[in-house]
Amino acid sequence: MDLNYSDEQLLLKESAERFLKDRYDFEKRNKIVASETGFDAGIWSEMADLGWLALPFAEENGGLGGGAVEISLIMEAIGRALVVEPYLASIILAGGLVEKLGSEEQRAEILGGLIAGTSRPALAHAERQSGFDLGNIAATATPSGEIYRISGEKPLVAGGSFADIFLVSAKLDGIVKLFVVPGDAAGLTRTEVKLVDGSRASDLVLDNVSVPASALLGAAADTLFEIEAAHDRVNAALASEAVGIMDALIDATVAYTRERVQFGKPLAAFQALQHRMAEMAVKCQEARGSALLATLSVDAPRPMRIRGVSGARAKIGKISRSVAQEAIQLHGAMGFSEEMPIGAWFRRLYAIENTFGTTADHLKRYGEIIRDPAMLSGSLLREPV
Amino acid sequence: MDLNYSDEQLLLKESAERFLKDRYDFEKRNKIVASETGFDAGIWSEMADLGWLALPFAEENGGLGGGAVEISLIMEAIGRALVVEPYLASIILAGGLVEKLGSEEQRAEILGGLIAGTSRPALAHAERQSGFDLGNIAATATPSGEIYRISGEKPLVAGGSFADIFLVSAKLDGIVKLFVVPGDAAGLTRTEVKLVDGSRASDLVLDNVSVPASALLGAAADTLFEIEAAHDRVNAALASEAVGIMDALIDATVAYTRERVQFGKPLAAFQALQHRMAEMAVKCQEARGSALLATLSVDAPRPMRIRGVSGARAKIGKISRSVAQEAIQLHGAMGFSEEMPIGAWFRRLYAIENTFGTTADHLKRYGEIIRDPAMLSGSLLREPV
Amino acid sequence: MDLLMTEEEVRFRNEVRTFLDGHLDDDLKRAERLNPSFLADPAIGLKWQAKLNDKGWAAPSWPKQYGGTGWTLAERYIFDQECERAGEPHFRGASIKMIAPVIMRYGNEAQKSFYLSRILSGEDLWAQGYSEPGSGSDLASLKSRAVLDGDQYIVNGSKIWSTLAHHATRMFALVRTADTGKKQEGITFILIDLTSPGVTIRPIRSICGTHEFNQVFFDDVKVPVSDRIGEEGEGWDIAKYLLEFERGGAFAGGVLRAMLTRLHRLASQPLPDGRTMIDDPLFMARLAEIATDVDANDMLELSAMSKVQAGGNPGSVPSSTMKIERSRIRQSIAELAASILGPDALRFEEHRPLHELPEESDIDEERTVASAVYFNSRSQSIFGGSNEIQLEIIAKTLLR
Amino acid sequence: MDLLMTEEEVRFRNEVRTFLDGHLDDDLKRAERLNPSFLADPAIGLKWQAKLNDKGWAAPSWPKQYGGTGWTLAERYIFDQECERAGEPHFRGASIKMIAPVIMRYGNEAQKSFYLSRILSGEDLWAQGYSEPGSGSDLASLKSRAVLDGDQYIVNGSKIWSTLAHHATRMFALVRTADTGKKQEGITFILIDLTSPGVTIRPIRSICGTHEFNQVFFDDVKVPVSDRIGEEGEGWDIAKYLLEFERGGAFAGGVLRAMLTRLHRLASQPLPDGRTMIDDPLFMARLAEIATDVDANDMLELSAMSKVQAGGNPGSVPSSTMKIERSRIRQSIAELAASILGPDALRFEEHRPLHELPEESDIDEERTVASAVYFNSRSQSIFGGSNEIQLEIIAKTLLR
Repeated sequence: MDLNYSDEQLLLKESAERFLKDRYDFEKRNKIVASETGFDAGIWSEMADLGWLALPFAEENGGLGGGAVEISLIMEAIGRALVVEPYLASIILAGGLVEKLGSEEQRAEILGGLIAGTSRPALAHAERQSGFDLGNIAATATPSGEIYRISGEKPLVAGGSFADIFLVSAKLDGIVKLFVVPGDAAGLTRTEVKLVDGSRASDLVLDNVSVPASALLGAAADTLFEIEAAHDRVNAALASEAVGIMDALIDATVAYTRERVQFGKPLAAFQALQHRMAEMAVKCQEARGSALLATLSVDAPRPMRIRGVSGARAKIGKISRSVAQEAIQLHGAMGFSEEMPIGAWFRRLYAIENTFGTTADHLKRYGEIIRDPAMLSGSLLREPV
Repeated sequence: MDLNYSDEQLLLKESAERFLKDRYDFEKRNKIVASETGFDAGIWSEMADLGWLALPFAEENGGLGGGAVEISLIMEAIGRALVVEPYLASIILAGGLVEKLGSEEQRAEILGGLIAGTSRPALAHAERQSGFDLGNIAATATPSGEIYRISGEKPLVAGGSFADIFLVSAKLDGIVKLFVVPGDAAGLTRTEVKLVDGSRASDLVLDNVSVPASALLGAAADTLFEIEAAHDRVNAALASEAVGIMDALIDATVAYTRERVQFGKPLAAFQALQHRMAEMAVKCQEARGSALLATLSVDAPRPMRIRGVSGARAKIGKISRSVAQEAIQLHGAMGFSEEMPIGAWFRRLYAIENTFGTTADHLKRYGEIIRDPAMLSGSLLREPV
Repeated sequence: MDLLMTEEEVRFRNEVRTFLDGHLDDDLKRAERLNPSFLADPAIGLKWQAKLNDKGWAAPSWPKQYGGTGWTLAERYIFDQECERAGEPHFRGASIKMIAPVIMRYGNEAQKSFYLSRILSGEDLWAQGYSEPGSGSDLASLKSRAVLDGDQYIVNGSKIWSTLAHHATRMFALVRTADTGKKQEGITFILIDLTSPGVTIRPIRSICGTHEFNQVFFDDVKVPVSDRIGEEGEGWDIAKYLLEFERGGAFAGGVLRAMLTRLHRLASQPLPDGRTMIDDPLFMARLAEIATDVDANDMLELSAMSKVQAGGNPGSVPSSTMKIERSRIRQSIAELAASILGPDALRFEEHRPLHELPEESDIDEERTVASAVYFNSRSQSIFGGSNEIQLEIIAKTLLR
Repeated sequence: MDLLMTEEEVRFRNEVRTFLDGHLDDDLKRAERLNPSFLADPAIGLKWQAKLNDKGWAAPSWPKQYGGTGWTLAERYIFDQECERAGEPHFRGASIKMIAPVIMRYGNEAQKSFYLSRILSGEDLWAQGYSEPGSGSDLASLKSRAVLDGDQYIVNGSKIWSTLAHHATRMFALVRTADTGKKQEGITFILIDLTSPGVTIRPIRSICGTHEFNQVFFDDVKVPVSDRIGEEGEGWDIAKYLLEFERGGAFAGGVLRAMLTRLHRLASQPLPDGRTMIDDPLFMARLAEIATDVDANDMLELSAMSKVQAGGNPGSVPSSTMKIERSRIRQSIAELAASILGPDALRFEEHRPLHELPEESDIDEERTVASAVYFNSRSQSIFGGSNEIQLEIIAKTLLR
């Protein structure tokens, strides 16, 4: 058991923070959000140069072999800087699935472009009726000769409006499978959706889209299981992103209350406000603990993975909301205006609470796991494998 | 609509508070709790002399015709003084049922002694399995000739250990009925139970207890409906008792923090503690509003009665707990010792939360009522009848 | 002591209902449902105010002599409840509820006869000019300055968070006319024509996506002395009168119950995944808790009203309690509503006003506006005397 | 970075489990289940300590040279987790965790060799002598006085909230030996034999019905100078060392998880009315929330441990966060458990210690003690540095 970051990890953390501080300040970020595409190609290729896009992938796939901890450090920095580019959707989610399920050719082709920054795949899985039941999809794939015909609707595809390739899930003989579908495939309609956090997604409709047999990803694999595991990696990353935002919120609040003078002294000199900021700090500490457990659980056996990941999403959803609300309150009217990043952090946390499972969904999922007394009473320390 | 107390009501309030302040201070109360009987006959007869025991009953029954508002004022004072004598159990609950259901003879006999202070009836209704379902009782009454034979178990009978008469509910041909059973009836065993709030109750076992036909209370009436209505009167009274306790808690906390000096100034001079006391005061105000709604709802049609009464028990249960916890916290170690009344108020509020329906039970009951949008959206103002 | 209406009050309530059924048209109701902010879009608000004015009901709280209704408190309460129940656009703001009572109490005859009727007719829409970039809770530290020059003041400085200033014709403002003595003593209350040269307005977008607030700059703006309310240095007393008025006076029970009822309707519809929230015990428990909060607040409002009717005053602890609790209840309802959107919470419609968008079903429109309503609700505990200020007031009373 | 035990640690854990299976008898476990207070009844506690001492495990945190285990932090963590899992009586208190580290750090050889072994053997049971009626959070304002008279101090004054002082043989106390300079500078740390003439002890019953605390009076009590720890005036530094030690040092994750597991078992049994709470969505949601709190606290403990193992220190914000959160989690678990008793919550057994009562079923005994455990839990946020003091520490760090 060791929970200290390695020197390499601390270096990565520092460089990630510095890069975004220098190249992605709030003003720049707002320009990107307001732009035509809602995406900055320059930043994306700089991320490629920094190796962020290669980070989680194995060396044999051209990656850097980074683990969940390295990802968590990037995500904290992304949270603080409110990055709208699809690191989570394309690298962690879609890229991760390709690495798990793809054939050697598929990995080489898709991950190659992804790591180079020239291609951005997106997963199109959940549907309107799915709720939190990942198996509940209606899209179908019908084999006809050498091709598959895919039909279905995939709303709110994360990273969809920046994607050139979609990994579309559909039922093949009643079994969930993934298919690689080019963004410009005939019969594929993509509608851009502006999101509450300033980023963009797509509503996809597939009407008899034909793809070659080679488009099937991981023919033999338990695709649904891998999709769930990928969602858990995403949720661990979201937990770390939220922690980054919470730290940014308390930093901003401390700074503002020190500088804002009312009744002849800085707000930070009022004990009632001091204690409320201290309570915010308590929540930030706890959130950090939860997120770290999620991070260190993504490769654990499924029940432990769920305990770590859904536990973090449930707890952080609740306490990050209250930290954001307090940050607004302690900023007073300024916190209610779009001129400070407070509201943008608040809205991103709100989006996190409602994506890849809501806070309530994750609490329920966690609750089902700890109904087993062995899980509830078990130590977090694990035996070596 | 008028929510101002009348001069008579203000007089009653003041005299009730003064009487208990003079004759029932914390030391005196602890003596009574520690005494053999856990009951002070002197205080009870003084209550009779003050007319408290006659207050809620109609003049034709020898009462003073007081209403729910007058009762609420007495209960607030009783809450503050932590009175352990069975005003609620004998006067409001049992006495109220006798007045509603009793024949002229029964009213004259039972209420006569009750008002004179010579008799203290107690209701023995709920059973172990009843939970919050008042209809779920197993005790039975079997007619045989001129008498009924009653058998059943009635745990935690409020006021039971001070009672000379029990109103025992039992099923007669499957219908819930009430029977007047003398405390010394053959086949009746009474075991005293010491309660968490310092008062006493009884576990009753009835084994073929015979009572005459004349013991049946309200042969023709819908007894279960009247028992529910009586419980709602009790719960409205409990809401007011809790309000009296909450006021006492904040008064004590303000007084203590003003006098307790740490770091060179009174605790009350620390802004963080000032705001927490202000939050306590906010809760006391709200509780007062809820309790008043309960008080003014006891005679309303059943759904409105439930909205008022169970809504108050649910809300006051929750906020009175937090006020009591804050009072202990702001008293520090002193609040954790039995030497101050803080802990006794805390424990009485805890008892209130678990008697005549728990806080959770009442929230559920209230929730079922407001599922009807008409109830949820309806104004609290009522049309004249 | 009772909660019963008189026969007259019942008749009055029915009259109000009949009027609302007949005059509060669906387009107005829809615009209000789709409005995430304090006040309605002025186009909508003024349209509704005109209908009310035709009936003589535009200013429920005004005495008859000024064109008001002369209603009793109870009638005003019932009117408010019925209007909220029916879903009227909220537009009784700074004009009717703030500057008007000030003019009635402190204005001279000329000011009364000129300004009050223009408010009712909608010719004038007023903005508030209190807060400044450096003066929020600490209002008395304000720095905007008015210097007397013959029969006019020359005003320089800036006011912020002025609601709807970009639609308003006039602003009432607190300005500094002296630096001697206590800072409260140098403050004067003046009326500024926002069309005057030297006035510039900068929009401030709120985190709910609406442009409702503004910063207003004054650069040598001329204000005739005749547009001063009361005497020089009397501004602080006037402001205190107004803050009290703003705090204790208004009813919120009606709007809270209306929001709760809308949430109930929203939760009664099946979600895309087939669940119906009203059958979810956790949701129902939370809804019930909030409903008990609304009941309690109603009782506090009615108690305060009874005290005032009996010639007393509600007291600072109940008044501040209501201000705090109303904000929290409103925030809880909005938060609970937003929490049941699921993934659709991510979709955010930026167009304002929302009612200009093509019609959807009631429920879809509730879902469209729910996030913005939640974001907007966070301001409830900040504006009009923050909850921290209310806690200070309560603590001072407790420890007095 | 990982959560994996080493092979050695797994072996160690299994050894601990085997020992506990073999030596932690049912009567001890039952006594602990029925104990609502901090520390076990001394009869039980000393019995268990003796068994541990035979194995050499009585003082997990002591170095080997003093008869401790010399374990690594990780081993101590695992030992604590296993002991809590098995339900050991809590008895490592003021003797082993407070005075011992002080003597090791500040005591002279004579003091070390005399006192430490008597702690392990149970000959001595120590009480803490810090707080006074007038000095709680503001410890430095203490007034108990020690006046040097030849080779002994004459002590007068009073200490309060001394846990188990009525069973203890000795007390370590902070006393005032000088009034010059800062008030912290006049404080000295001494060891008082509680059998000395002039010592009287007044019991204080807690709101949970237990006599655990005491007020101790000193009337010309003689204390040999040889029982002074460190120099005169060094008392404050020693106390600070100890408070830090008390704050950051101990693990609470084990006991919190054990309480949660007991609550899970209690909630899995049908209630008299037939319901089973674990099937109640509201109960389950609350249990799950608390469980996520326990997980987070475990991670904070493990992170702090990692920092210390790497030669760093946990830092004041994480330490104070853990102190606050542990108290709140413990209170939530106890409150949730008490909330499912229903009407039986009214029944209150006053006899102490409860384990002297005739045996009932596990579940009935859980129900018997649950209210008292809830009442007792309220003290978690008061003693050992109140949550308000922790918030002050955090705020100071934030604003540094």
